Amino acid sequence: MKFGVVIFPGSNCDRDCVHVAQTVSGNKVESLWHKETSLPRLDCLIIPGGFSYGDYLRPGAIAHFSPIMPEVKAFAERGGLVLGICNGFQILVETGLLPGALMRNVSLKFICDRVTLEIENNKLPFTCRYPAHSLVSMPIAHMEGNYFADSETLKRIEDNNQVVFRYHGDNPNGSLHSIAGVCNEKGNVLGMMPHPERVAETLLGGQDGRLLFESII
Amino acid sequence: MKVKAYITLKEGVLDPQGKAVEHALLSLGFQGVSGVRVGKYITFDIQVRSEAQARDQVEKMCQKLLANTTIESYQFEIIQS
Amino acid sequence: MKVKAYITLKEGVLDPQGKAVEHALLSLGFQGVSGVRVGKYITFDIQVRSEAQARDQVEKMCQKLLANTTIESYQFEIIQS
Amino acid sequence: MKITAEIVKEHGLSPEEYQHILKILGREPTFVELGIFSVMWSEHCSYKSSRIHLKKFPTKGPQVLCEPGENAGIVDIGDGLAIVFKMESHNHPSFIEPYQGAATGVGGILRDIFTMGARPIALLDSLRFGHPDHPKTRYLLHGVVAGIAGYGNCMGIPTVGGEVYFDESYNGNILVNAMCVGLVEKDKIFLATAKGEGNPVFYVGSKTGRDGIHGATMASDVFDDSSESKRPTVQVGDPFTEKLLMEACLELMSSDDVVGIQDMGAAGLTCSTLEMGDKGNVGIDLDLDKVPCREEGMTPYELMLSESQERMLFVAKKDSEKRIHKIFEKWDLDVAVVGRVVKGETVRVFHQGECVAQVPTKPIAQEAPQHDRPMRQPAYLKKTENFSLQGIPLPKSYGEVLKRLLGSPNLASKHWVWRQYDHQVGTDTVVLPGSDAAVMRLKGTQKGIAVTTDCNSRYCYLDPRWGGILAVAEAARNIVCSGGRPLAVTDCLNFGNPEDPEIMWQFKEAVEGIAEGCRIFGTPVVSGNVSFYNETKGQAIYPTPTIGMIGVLDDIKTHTTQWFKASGDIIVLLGETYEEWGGSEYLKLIHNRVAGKPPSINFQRELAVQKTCLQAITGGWLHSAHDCSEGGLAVALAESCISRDEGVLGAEIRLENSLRQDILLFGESASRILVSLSEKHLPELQKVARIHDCPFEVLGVVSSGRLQVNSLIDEETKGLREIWMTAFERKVV
Ligand SMILES: Nc1ncnc2c1ncn2[C@@H]1O[C@H](COP(=O)(O)OP(=O)(O)O)[C@@H](O)[C@H]1O
Ligand SMILES: [Mg+2]
Repeated sequence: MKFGVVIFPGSNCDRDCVHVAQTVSGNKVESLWHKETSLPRLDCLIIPGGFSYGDYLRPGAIAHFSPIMPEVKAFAERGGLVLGICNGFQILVETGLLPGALMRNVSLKFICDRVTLEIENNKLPFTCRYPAHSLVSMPIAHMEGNYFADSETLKRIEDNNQVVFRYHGDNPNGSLHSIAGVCNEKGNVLGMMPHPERVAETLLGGQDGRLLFESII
Repeated sequence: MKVKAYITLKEGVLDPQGKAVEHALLSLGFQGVSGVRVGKYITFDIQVRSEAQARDQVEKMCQKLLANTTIESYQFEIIQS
Repeated sequence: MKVKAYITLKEGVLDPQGKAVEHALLSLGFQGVSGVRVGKYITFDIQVRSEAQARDQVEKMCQKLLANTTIESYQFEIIQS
Repeated sequence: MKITAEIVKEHGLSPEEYQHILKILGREPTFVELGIFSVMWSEHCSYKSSRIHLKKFPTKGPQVLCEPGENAGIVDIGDGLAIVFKMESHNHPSFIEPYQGAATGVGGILRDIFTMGARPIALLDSLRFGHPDHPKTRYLLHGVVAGIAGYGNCMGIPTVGGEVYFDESYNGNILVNAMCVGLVEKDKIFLATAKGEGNPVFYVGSKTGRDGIHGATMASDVFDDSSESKRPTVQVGDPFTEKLLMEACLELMSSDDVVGIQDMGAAGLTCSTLEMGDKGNVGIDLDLDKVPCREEGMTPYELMLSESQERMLFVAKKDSEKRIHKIFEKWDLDVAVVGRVVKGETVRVFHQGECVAQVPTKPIAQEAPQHDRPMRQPAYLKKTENFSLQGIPLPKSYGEVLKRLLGSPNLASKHWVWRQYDHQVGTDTVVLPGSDAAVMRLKGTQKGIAVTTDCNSRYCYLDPRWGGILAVAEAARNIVCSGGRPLAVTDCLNFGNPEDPEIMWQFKEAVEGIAEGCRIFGTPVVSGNVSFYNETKGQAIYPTPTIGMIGVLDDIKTHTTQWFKASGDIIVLLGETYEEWGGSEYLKLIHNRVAGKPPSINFQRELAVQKTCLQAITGGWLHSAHDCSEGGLAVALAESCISRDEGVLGAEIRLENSLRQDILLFGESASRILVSLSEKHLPELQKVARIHDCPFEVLGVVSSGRLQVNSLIDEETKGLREIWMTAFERKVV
């Protein structure tokens, strides 16, 4: 299993993702600078968290136009696995690879905390190791995680099982239907606000995120 | 030419920031305030041959970058200088 | 009455956001763009007796809350509806 | 321009200082030169009032790789690794514009760390605001916390610890101290030294604007009503550019093209050029026409004094220009060769072909005025010391007092603050905010580090010398409670106007106290910062010498947290409670008195307590360890019951002690650590305590839902947690 991690100017969870993907897969992980215009052979691309382009204008808005993005889109169209975490999710939404938008948290504050998630769809390559509807605990850390989609889109993704994670109990940011993560129609592109890479070791408070990476391989 | 673009959340999209500002205004004692919405005001200069061309360019900028049309709408003005 | 307020960074104050947007527009191929500044566009309704009173109120709102006058300046319009 | 007495005064230079300038130059300075002297000799840059006292700090030790004098201090932690750390204040800018002031404070301290080649791994923030009900407090709190979050989060450096206190002495002058900790390979450390005749001097980062001109002198000014007019000096931070700058500089420093590197902080281009020249015993020719500018028509004076953020200066080897351009092009950063290293010890500044300044580096950097300012014991001390508890009634309900203490914004949980900070990015934070000290693992090793900031400024007000000692002791205890071995200290000394002899006395006493504490605990001071003139309209803040401390865990697995883990565990107090109540939160909150003497410390006992605790932790016997500080034993017990997020526990406690019961419960005797462990390890703990001659008392057992102390306190811990978790938001947000 070969992972690549895309680094935009302002990405800051890239090293964390590389660390986890490397530990779990046992293979060297490719770090891909956003100015690259071709991809090496890969099975899964991770778009990491952070503040690409400082989150200026809107999170993900400017990264959308980085030279590597057409390659990322082509990769996704070919069926390659794309995982966007936090800012990565925001970028995927801006590029249209995932439906909806991520707006400012209702509290208008950055929230760094731990949340409980319910696995809504465990049939995906990203979640197949989670028991159906299991509850897991993961950290979040974001200012814009408030998921929005118009009612039509919302209905479509709900009907189509594209809601992959939902906040269980407290909804930390005001997301519609407590949505914490969604995938595309084909199920090969996943975006999520919580950070699975931050709970992949017992020393850091759990293994709940490691399962996601283990599902992939 | 000078461009002024206004990016606002679409009607029907909740605006927590607007709500917070409204709340703050009311609690500061400014009565009779309602429907506060907070958007973006982007200004810049553009060097093009004609206003029509400017219009065309700015329209594209808004579509592509300045607004996220899933949630935002936009308007702009072009001022000859 | 309808109020439209425009909050902008004062001249000379660094606008990192404007800088990033300008850079993005240029690299998207929109040539001839310069001096991008990103500010806020705040709209709301206000119920007062006269335009003069509205003016007075909004001036105070800008001073007190809407603008951070340390680094921002503001302008506004009042539209009779 | 003719230099008049008026202009000299406006530059904050005294007539004597001006005479000294004339002597150094042998002529009248140009306007640019006057500006250069003015910022270099400002209190902020020259430490002119503090230097003779700072010499008293112990700064050496086998672990010290870099003492004060460089951008940050460096200590060796073995495995070829070193920790780089420093704390700095941004008090005045944060009072004027809380968001940007705090944000640029974080930006500045980050540059101090990565300029030495280290990757920042943690931030801490030590904050002081005015009374919760003061009209500006909320606004300032919101702005400062959001500013720190805005900058630190965007940079991807976790903010893992800090402090927040409220007291009316900060009504007109808040404190914003930020600390940064970085990690570097021992043999890859960079210094701010210019060397090698003909080597190019590079400028990299943001373009220069008219930001914060005279920021350094502002930090050395007392506030008055006209501070409003100083507002244009506020700088706006751009954490995105700083992130690029950091990555680019770290990439640059992994080559061997760099000779010396220095960030542009206070006094911008002036300070960085002069210091690098001074340290390398060389001169520098600077060409201002090459400096990337954001605004048009900037004068040489403005260019030299601008404090635009996110800029660095470095000297590189001669043939490296192409490679260097390539790196910064990758990161989309402005880079320009703005000068050359030359023979001699003179910095010459050129602008449009003209030499606008020509100044010798050594005398400016080293002959800055040094004052041995007059000192006098403050008059208020007579009053505060002559106070006895006699007239103070015992509380009717100890449970009520405990609840009020837990509900005071000073003692309540600060999660409202740290929830806004990304404290986990980097996947190294093992103990998150909310325990005594934060613990970071160091990937690729077995090791970890513990970090904390501490200062009880009420103690410092009542006795600055003991306040200083107590701050160091508390920091060390916090490190030990988390499983760390105290290693070294940085400080940020926040005081009022040094020209006031009473303030100067406070300063001297505090410095000597810290020096003594650091000697006792074997933690040399390796970096720090002095912030004077923290007062408004003659009203000085409490003396606040914040201590930042680093400790090492040889095995990260032995890290420990403050909360009880399992009912049935035995609760033990290491240390003893004495008849000490001076300066306590109890006295202030319940009886509205700031009086008495702060608790004393018997060094032998303090060391015994710390050694016993640490040995028990490394032995793997302890389930929790918590320092008793503000609010005393009762609050420490309550916190151990309620600070665990996974659900509260309780405790059944029997105290055998003949002290006044309010002192017994809420007195703040130092040198006490509350630990819990399973019964089977009790004999081992007892044995270690005996070896170290550490006072040891079994207080009771961990239970499930209630905190019961003798017949004095019997409260449901769920309710206590509710109060403690919500008080901050209820009272100050
Ligand atoms: N401004 C802050 N930023 C981050 N963490 C904070 C801040 N203020 C307090 N904390 C955290 O809250 C906990 C309690 O702080 P404090 O009351 O100062 O503890 P102690 O008395 O043990 O020194 C610590 O983990 C501390 O790091
Ligand atoms: Mg403390």
